[in-house]
Amino acid sequence: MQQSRTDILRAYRQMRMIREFEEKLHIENRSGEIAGFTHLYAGQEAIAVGICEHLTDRDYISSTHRGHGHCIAKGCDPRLMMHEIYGRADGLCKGRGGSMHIADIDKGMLGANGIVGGGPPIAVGAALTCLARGDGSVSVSFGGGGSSNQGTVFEAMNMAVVLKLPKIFVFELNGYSEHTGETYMIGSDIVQRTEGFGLPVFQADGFDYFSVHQAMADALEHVRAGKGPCALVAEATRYFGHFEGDPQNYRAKDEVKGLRETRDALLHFRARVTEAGPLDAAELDAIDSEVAAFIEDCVTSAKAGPTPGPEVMLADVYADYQDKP
Amino acid sequence: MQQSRTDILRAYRQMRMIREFEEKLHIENRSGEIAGFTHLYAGQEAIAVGICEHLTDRDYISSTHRGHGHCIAKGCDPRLMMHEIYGRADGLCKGRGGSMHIADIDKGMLGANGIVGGGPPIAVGAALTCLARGDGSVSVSFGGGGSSNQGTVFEAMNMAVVLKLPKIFVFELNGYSEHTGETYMIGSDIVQRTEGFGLPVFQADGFDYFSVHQAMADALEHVRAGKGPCALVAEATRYFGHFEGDPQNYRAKDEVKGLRETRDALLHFRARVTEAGPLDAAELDAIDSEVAAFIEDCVTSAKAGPTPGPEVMLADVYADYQDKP
Amino acid sequence: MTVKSVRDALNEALFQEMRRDPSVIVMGEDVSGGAGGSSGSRDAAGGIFGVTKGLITEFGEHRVIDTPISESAIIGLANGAALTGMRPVAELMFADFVGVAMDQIYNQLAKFRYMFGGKAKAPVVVRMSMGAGMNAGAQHSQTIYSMLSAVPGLKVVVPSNPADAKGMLAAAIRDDDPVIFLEHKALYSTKGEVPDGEYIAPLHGANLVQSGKDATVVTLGRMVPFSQKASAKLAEEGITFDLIDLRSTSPIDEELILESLSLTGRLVVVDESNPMCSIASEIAAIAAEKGFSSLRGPVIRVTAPHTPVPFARELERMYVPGPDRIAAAIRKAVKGE
Amino acid sequence: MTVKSVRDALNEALFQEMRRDPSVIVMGEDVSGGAGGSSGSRDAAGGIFGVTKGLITEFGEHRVIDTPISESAIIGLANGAALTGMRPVAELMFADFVGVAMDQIYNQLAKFRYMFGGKAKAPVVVRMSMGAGMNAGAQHSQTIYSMLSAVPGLKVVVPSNPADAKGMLAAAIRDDDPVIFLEHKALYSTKGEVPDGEYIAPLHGANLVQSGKDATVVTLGRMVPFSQKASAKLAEEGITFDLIDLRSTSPIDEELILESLSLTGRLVVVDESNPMCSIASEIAAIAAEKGFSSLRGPVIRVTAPHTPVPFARELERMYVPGPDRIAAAIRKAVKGE
Ligand SMILES: Cc1ncc(C[n+]2csc(CCOP(=O)(O)OP(=O)(O)O)c2C)c(N)n1
Ligand SMILES: Cc1ncc(C[n+]2csc(CCOP(=O)(O)OP(=O)(O)O)c2C)c(N)n1
Ligand SMILES: [Mg+2]
Ligand SMILES: [Mg+2]
Repeated sequence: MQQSRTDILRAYRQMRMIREFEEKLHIENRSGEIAGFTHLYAGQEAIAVGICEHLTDRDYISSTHRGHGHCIAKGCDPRLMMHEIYGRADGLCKGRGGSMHIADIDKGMLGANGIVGGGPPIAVGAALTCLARGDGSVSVSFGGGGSSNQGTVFEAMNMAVVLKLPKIFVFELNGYSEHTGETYMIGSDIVQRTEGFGLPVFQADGFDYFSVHQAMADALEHVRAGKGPCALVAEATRYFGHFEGDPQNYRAKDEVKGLRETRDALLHFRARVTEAGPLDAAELDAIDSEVAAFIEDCVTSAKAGPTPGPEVMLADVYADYQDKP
Repeated sequence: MQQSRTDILRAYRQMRMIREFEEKLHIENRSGEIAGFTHLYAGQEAIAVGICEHLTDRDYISSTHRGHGHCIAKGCDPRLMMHEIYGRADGLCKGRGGSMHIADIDKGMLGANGIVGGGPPIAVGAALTCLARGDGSVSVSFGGGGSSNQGTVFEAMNMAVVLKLPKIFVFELNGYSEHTGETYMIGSDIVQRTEGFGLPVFQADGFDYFSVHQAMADALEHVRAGKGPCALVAEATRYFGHFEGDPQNYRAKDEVKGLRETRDALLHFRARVTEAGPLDAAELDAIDSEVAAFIEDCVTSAKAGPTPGPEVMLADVYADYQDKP
Repeated sequence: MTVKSVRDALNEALFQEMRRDPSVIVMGEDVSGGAGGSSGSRDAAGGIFGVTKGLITEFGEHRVIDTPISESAIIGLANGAALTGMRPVAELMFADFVGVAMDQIYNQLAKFRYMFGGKAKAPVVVRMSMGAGMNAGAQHSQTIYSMLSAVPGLKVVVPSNPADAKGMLAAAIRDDDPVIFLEHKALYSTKGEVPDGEYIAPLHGANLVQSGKDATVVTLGRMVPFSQKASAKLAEEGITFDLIDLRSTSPIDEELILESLSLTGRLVVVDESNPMCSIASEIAAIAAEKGFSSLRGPVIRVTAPHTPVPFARELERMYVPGPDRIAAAIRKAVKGE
Repeated sequence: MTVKSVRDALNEALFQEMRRDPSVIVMGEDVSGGAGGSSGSRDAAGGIFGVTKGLITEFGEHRVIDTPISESAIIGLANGAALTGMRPVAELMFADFVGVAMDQIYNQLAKFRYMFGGKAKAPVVVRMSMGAGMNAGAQHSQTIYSMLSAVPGLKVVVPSNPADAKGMLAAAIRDDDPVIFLEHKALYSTKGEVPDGEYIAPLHGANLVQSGKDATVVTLGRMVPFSQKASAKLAEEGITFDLIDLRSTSPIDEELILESLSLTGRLVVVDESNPMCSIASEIAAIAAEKGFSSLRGPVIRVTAPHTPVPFARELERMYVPGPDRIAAAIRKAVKGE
């Protein structure tokens, strides 16, 4: 698929935004100021961005516990996300959600999810809305390799096939499910298993934005032709632990180091678009520094953000009434 | 697989027992004396018997809402079952279970189940015990085509593969899931979908005892060779409605009539063992009348059985204490 | 007003709301039925209890969606559709089946709005049949409302008569919050006057079914007619009571209960559920906490025992609180031991 | 006696029981960890909270079973193994995850013995971490015990200290009934004296932690240390109370509660759960029903609000009943408004 200069710059910027967001969180996390569980997406940027670059606010995605990348790629405001992760009253979810529950319905982002397998059934429901509208919009669920074994995910796949919904199931294989290898817990080949459900599977190299972007284009063509749902499977790695603080005893010491050198989605992108492509390194460097400054500023403003009070705790349980304090 | 005269006679007797049990229940049901939901198995006898003839009390099965056939085939006492269905204090479950919850742990029968998809995860657990014992015993779950779409069943299949358990998943395709065709709700081919999980699938003609018996022999060989779990898929039909009282609006008027004439597992068996085989019709006739008399007697004694009192209601919630009345 | 069964009243509400608002859709197992069957009829079931009968004929299979046996995906379907603008009415057939869909109900549906900062709304109605009375055994006879009323973010309603069945289902569909709509299976054929034409009954607020002087009896669902029977017996003995039909178990109409209690001084709660952490417990607790100064004697809870629902006719009859047990409890509350 | 953390006490109980009885097996996600990893270590996790650490090394992968993310199948695995002679200890990691395994817990495990005529036994222990305190948000911080205590057939226990953690886990494993074993995630590092060697603590029966004259305070889990803190404050004001650690929420030790109430006349229940249909409600109801004549004032429930568990530090701190709120409630109970 041909992409314009603007497209390419935007994609790079999005990937850099995610990387910077996560690297910064990793550092900030040590200060102890960030509460709760934080699962970082760094290393998998090409997948979220390669997919979401095809989508508009009319399309929907559901995400996972490792959701920052999907949120940013789908258009959530990184500043409001940062405020949310810092638990601020002006965060994207008023500080009630936190890292694992970031959502922005207006952007078609139906939520990160603390429950593995929670998202796909919801995204199938959103696909029903897309079908009813008939405007070519689609619904995409993101999930890891571990999540592919959850009963809710299997049900969602079959349901989407039966109802011929415009739904794309994305599986990001980053090698691990918490402390256990994904290959241990997927009893068969995930591609064949998914195909067995009647879902054509488009495969991509999860380190390569262009590969993912192309696979998503193919997936969209399939879905928009009214042929029903399909899946997209991409391998990748996560640069950090399962959660911030994970000692990663299951991982060989230099596993990530090697991958950072040889399989970095940003380096790969950069090489590709500068060597053969239309951009020069300076343009990308400019994006890098702009994004770095922006994220720095997000963290600064998040740290200074207002803390939520009891009125935030009690609001929005219901649309029409509120619990008594 | 070669079967002795005794084997064949016993298999026929078991099939006849199920058929007679169900036909009788169907008639008795009209009297209004039988409480609750009753789902009849008539038409599918060859499957339960073809499979369970291979099993002993050390092997386990889990069953479904349509469980009478599996129970009888696995060795539950039909008289105690009848008493249970009539809600008697001396029924197999003291009248607390009813048709949908018949179980007999001593016979390796881990329960009919009111929850579609409830049985397979349990049977996977029993397979863990079989593996630990290392005595070649196996665990079998029965389920309908409709049940194959339940998340718990998918999870159970993957779990059995991951843990390489001696577990056989049986799917009986009787065409319907309540009032809806099974083909409507299985989005793809059930055999391919099951194979996608890494389960070899043995197929059988569910109207033909010998076909099922052979497929189960193959399945057992696979499992006992330590190759992990597998599945057995058999097509059949149910002669009656989904439950007793079902008007069957989804079914063409003469659908069953035709099948009763051309695809009756008992007629087929009879023809095969008398025409080419070692038995003569009189022997089978004798079994038929003996079984008919026995079932008649079961109904008579069930009708006269003791009704359960409050002590039955309050017992056995816990092993070591009892609720206050 | 026309005399109708609960079943027909519910069906009428669905027709009413689906005609009015194209975003209302229905989904579940056999909500139409017949797909892939040999008779060719697509209205072969209309729901296992007939509540969705006829909908497919008028609204078609894009709005009346038959599903596989995949309850998590059924609720997921409703959840995702609701977040994106539809008003889905999902059917779970038997309330007992919440176990295979619980996460989508209690961790997803109930929490979207709160977790997502108040931006999202999820106007899902989850319809389920519940309760004992058909000898359907331990896995098809539970009440479930206590379990779900405990969950912040869900509204839970339990209509006890045809008028409420119609009016509350319509209100539930129009409500912007998730509503668990529980239909007592032993009441589907109960008849009563139902307002004709468009009719909405408020979701919140209990109903004072009858007034009396000696006690406050709080109850719901099938226990309402049973308590009315008890009332007939007790009237002969000169005992009368306020009979409150809760209608909604979340939120609970505390005001009405406490007001009545302040007049009668005696409280009996009648609940078909198992006793522990039940709605009966909750109401007794409300009385002990906020109505203590009104209480002139111990609160009495009339509930099922702490056992699964047994199958046999005699056992189920003992299990379910009946008019006699209810009358005895009220008598005891009023007259002491 | 040795001073140990709850985490280590639990770990010790598992070693103790697995050594003693070869039918005890452990299963769950990452109970060992490391399978398919690049480090080659099979004891890479030992449970997300470290409770099953080291088990794989001694007992091997046939008794310490790492599973896929398939909670229904995990509980099914335990259920089927238990029915056929094993004593499985299944781990659900976070109690909030019951939603994806609920049917196997409440319709299967809880009901086997009853439905199957009393022949079956299902000695499954389901271990789960629960509660707020780590800012883990709405789907990783719930308490769950009320929901499960409502289910006949389950025993539900909530140890509050290292000695009970060890003794009750061992007792739960030896018990022939299903036991839901809830570990408060904010207590894992709490230390206390733990008996050395084989140690069993009864599953049933509450514990009178301290005696006083002015009120009965019934509580459990993390609320026990919080109530102790409240006690220190109140002692300065001359207020003392009986502090009862429930230990088990099913069954509930009614006797101890009622006996204490008969002496103090005032009841405060402190429960980290949401208020509706909670253990707090249940105990208030028991008091209103069976302890009414002892009650000299309104029962007070101290609970979380009717909201999901919020994420932010400040919000979670407001959400969880803390020593100050507990002290205020006791003061109010004792001194009136
Ligand atoms: C229902 C449920 N089970 C278990 C967990 C705990 N958990 C959180 S993330 C995770 C691993 C997910 O692995 P994968 O799907 O591969 O995603 P990744 O973390 O690799 O992005 C697990 C087991 C959970 N949150 N929800
Ligand atoms: C979890 C759950 N969902 C739905 C039902 C209602 N139900 C009972 S049997 C059945 C159809 C099962 O179809 P199939 O698996 O093909 O078995 P068959 O009835 O044909 O033997 C349904 C939907 C149930 N009992 N449990
Ligand atoms: Mg992964
Ligand atoms: Mg079928």
